[in-house]
Amino acid sequence: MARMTYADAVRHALAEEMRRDKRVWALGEDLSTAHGNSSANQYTGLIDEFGSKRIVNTPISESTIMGAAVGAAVAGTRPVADLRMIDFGLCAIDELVNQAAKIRYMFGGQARVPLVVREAIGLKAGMAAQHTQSYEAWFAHVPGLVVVTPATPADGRGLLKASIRCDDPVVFMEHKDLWGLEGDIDLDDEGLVPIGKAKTLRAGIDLTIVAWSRMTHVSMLAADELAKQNVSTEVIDLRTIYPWDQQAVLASVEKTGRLLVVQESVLAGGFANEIAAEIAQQLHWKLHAPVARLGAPRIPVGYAPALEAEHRVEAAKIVQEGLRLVKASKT
Amino acid sequence: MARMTYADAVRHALAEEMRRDKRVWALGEDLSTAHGNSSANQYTGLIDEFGSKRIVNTPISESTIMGAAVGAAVAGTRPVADLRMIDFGLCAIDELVNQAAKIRYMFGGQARVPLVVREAIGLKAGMAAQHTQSYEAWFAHVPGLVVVTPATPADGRGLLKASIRCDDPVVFMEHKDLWGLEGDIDLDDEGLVPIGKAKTLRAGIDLTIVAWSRMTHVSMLAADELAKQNVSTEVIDLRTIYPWDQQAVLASVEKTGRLLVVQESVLAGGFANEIAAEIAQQLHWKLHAPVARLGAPRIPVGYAPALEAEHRVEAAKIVQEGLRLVKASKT
Amino acid sequence: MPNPDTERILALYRTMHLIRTFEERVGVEMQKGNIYGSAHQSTGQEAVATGVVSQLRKTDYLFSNHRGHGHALAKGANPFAMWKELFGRAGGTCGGKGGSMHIADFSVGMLGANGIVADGATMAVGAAQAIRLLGEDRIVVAFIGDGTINRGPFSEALNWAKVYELPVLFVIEDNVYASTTLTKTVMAGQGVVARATAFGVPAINVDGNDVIAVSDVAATVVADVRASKGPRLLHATTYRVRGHLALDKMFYRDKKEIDDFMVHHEPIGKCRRWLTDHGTSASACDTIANEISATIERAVAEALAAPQPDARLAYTDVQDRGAPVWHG
Amino acid sequence: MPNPDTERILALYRTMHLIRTFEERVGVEMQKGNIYGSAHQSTGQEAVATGVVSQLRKTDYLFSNHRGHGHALAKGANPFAMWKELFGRAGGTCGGKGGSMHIADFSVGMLGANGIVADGATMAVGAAQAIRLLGEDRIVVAFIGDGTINRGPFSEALNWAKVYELPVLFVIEDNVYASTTLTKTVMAGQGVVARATAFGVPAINVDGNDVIAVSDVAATVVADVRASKGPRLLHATTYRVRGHLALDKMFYRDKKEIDDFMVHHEPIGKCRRWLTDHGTSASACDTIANEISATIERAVAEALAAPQPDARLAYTDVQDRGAPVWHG
Ligand SMILES: Cc1ncc(C[n+]2csc(CCOP(=O)(O)OP(=O)(O)O)c2C)c(N)n1
Ligand SMILES: Cc1ncc(C[n+]2csc(CCOP(=O)(O)OP(=O)(O)O)c2C)c(N)n1
Ligand SMILES: [Mg+2]
Ligand SMILES: [Mg+2]
Repeated sequence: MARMTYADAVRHALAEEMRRDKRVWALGEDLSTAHGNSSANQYTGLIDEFGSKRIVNTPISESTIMGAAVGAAVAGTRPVADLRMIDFGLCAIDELVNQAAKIRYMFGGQARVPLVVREAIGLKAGMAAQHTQSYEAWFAHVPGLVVVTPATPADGRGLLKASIRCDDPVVFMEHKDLWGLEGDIDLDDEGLVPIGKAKTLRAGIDLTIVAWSRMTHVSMLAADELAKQNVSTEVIDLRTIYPWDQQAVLASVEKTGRLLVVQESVLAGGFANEIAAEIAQQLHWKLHAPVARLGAPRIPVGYAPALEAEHRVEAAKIVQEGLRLVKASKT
Repeated sequence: MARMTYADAVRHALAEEMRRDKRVWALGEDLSTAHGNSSANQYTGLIDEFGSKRIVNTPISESTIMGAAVGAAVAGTRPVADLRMIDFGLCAIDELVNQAAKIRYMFGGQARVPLVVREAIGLKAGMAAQHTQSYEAWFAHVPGLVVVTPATPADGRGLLKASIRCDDPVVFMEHKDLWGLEGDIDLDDEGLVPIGKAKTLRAGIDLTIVAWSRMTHVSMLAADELAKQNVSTEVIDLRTIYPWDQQAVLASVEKTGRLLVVQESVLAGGFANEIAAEIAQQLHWKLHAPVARLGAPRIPVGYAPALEAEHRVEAAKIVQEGLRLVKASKT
Repeated sequence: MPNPDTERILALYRTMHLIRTFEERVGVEMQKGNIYGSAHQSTGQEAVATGVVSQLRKTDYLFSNHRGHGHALAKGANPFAMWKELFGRAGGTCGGKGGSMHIADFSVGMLGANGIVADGATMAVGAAQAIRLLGEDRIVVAFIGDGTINRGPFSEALNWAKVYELPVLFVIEDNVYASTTLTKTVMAGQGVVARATAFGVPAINVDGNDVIAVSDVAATVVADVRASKGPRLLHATTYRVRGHLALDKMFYRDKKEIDDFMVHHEPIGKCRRWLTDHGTSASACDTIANEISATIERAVAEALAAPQPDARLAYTDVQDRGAPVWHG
Repeated sequence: MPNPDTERILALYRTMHLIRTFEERVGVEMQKGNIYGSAHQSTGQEAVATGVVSQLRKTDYLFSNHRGHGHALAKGANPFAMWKELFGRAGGTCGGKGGSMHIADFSVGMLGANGIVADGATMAVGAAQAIRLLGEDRIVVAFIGDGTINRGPFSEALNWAKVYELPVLFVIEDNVYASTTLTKTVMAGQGVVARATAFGVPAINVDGNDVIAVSDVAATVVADVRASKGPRLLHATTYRVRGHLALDKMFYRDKKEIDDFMVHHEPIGKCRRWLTDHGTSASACDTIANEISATIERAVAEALAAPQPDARLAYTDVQDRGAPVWHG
């Protein structure tokens, strides 16, 4: 067992896969100069082991980072394209959605696109409107894309490895504010985490909370508080946004009869709606309370702490909503 | 009353607004050469009246079409940027989402962005995977954007005029397969259609269908058929995706107790989920049946008719789902 | 005495004929309503695809654009399968999933027509990087339209290709128009050769209506690219005879322009004159034309008789993890 | 006898000092944890913003990038409001909504720092189109980093500016690095002047560490742009003394590089030498520096004492149609 940060764990995973498979390589801005406190910490030192042909420092050319990665995937390699944040990734949506996601299908299966696209999501203090966005919901809406949002160092490692081994394009969404999070990693174990499988972080009987990425940690805090108030909460980390683990959520809500979906991004148009709609439809007659969702208001992220705070879904709000659900129940 | 096609109606609306306000102008590829059967039919002849300074034919430069339109809006004009299809609009997501949607907010209200972005959506026979997408759900998820999806010539005209007069950016999503649709237009009337207001196309007491864009027409066909099978269906054309008219939908479902949301795009991650989740949450105890959604499967659009058909939500499927809802009810 | 080049030129002539016959038939089948979607013809531009691809190997990669039939045929794609694809039938190059705009034949290195202009350029540089990484002996060619060079990703790709000294050849197929717009009205500066040069990519102009010239110039630049001398760009000037789409009424240009091209510049006639001037008989040329007509005739008939793909195939060739589900 | 230019150069000197003092204080306040988010300093680059903006009018538009403090100060933004913005306080230039990366003061034509590189270029050409359409007498200037010129939208904007002959000046502020990457390692060709020229935009190099040179060259190109002669590009070479972000440890470069710059090229010392060589006393120069220090001192103190914006303001300045709703 090793103790390491999320950034270290995903760096470790990339190195493991690059050693295992010579066709794996990475490209993005500032990857080869990553050191210590640089913004590309997840790559620190990889240039030394793998050289500039496999850790490719690119021009500031998002369209081509993505487009080249797609072309390279079609041509038999397994690129990991790092767009650094989904905010910059918005400059390369066409190449991801019109090409990566469609090539296998529109060419009738003549080609595969084994591509990992890293586009970090999430709020980080003081980053304001253009560096804090989360668009995992968008990619759930795009046929052909797999979308993962690991919340812990071990899942970061295990899902990055699984993503690199996936023969279809995976949008791998780290959370900017989790890179510093520490966790235990069993380096003797391959540690693969299957795509599409949720993880129950805590068992409970009164209420199910479904969350992903940073919100799983906030939800766990909320569950602790709810326990003190006699609400037994099951917390599910979805881990993969698409294909999402309906079975796991259904099984839990069948048991608890109450579901709260918690997401960090703007609730309007968010993925919480899909989970809520699906479960409400399938389990309508078994619910003790209407399915509820929490997410950010439909406003950009402000810079000042007082403004930014309005965008955050804090544990207190989850607790309040959880209590409301339990009280609102007809039994 | 004049009889005109959707394409004619929106062209008429643009001309009306350009006459009314000298700050209104349009830019996009092939706008000035639009004639008869060209792909930019909604602009035919406007170059003759307004000249090349206000009907601006652009290079194939999607990022700059959008970016320039944002800059021009900030600088006091009211541009209508035509990206032709959302499929090409994917090449200009950054400028729309990171700039147009955020400028007013991130600069603390110092600027407004009165911009209309035309990005047609929808299936059209034989257009295959890269020319048939619908992403209205994406823009619902972006604070700062208004999203409209007019389904008829009159709404096309009235909502385009309202969009041009809106001081915030509006994504105006025509449907490629509706441009040829004919309808009545009262040219003596200003014909403005308010943003954010749904329209009840048909009253009913057993079932509410909410749809938008081309799906409203398909839903009306289904409602006819359902009537024959003794199901009285209320059909609501949402018209504006964001802000969507919750009041109208709530009022209808309070009455009918059953809701079916019908969208053309891929159901996963689609906007139908938001409507379903919200109504299921608010009216849970009043529903006679679980809220249901229909949309396309999560596959790209295939070219051959037999494949493309799998992507289409046809009236028969709506009828079948409507009947299922009525039968599934506990009463 | 027979010119030693005759065999080679005859082969070029044959390929151009194949493309022309295919493309003109596309217009006919479109009018008849047999082509389900839209299609872009390359009539008049045959010398560019033919001349460039004559210098490629089957293992080389080709990224095409929306006007891709000629590129595919030149690269060796099977016209029988192509017709099935255009008609949306089982047995099409993409199993009926792509149609004209996504015609592709990976078995001959034709990595796809594409509906989004300029994306072929960015994918091409990445494919070239893959070739390097895998240590393969191939090069990449991307065909790009004149209107497309104003898209930012194309400029990015030029810079990228030179930064990494990649084995890629950009071919600008300049047919004067971009949809209904005269490209020169929306393009500043001294042209694409000047732009490429500024990005450090050696570039050269060629008469794209002269298949021998294209083939000869391509021989040089392809050799350079193959010899790892870095990327190259070839700017071939030609003309789009048909509409942007097969059903375009072309109100935006004078028919005289087309007539002038057909009389003075059209590449097949020019090539035929070379052949007959150099000892090939007119009847030998006609034989080629007739053979090709017969082939296309058969291909069309066979394709029209082919069944639609099974509807269940709509759910294949998409994301492994998690089966797609039809809701409701 | 006093040089007739002395007044002008003194004003440039003062502006450079204002920027330097502001930026160096940013480093201090960042270390102290008073700046909530991140901030990019322009220490060492003062001559570019100062020289270019010295030729602009208040009514001219300026589009900045992520490294925007200097551009804002040169354009006349209020440093008191800027500090409040950096600290996220009420009364900030953007009411605390933007922070360093979105600093803006529309009242002086400073249309915003921006967190997405190159977007300023595309917005600038659009603003220039608006000026034309409205018949206004203004020009537009966009400040763009050396690393940013490899983004496609920048190339698109060059073409666009020339196609419509727009009144826009692109200023490339070349500080050698793009984040942690040496720009020349990812940039092909002969540089941005060659690129702009290929796109038909007349372009010129200038020593960006010499404020007098920048101001003089800017006078010419701004005059051309104002006289409707079309777009221009100015490439100013300078150096980034501080890290990419204020807390960057800069492992990727040798400290000697910085020392060398500070001794031989740093713009404020150079300007001061000109002034003292031309009759201005050292104490007159010091007085300016002292005045500015005092101003910044007061601005910082005042800003630190200011309250946070009211949380309810988070819901203002966003989309009229439909109030934003907090769900749950
Ligand atoms: C990114 C993008 N923008 C717009 C279009 C629509 N479109 C299809 S072809 C075309 C014109 C292309 O002109 P050119 O590059 O000269 O190629 P040609 O059609 O002449 O072969 C346009 C604008 C598109 N397919 N992709
Ligand atoms: C589209 C986009 N890609 C990446 C980034 C991240 N980023 C911020 S600044 C920067 C480097 C910019 O370098 P340069 O243009 O030279 O400006 P400088 O920082 O040197 O002033 C990068 C890559 C961004 N902000 N926007
Ligand atoms: Mg063309
Ligand atoms: Mg720089």
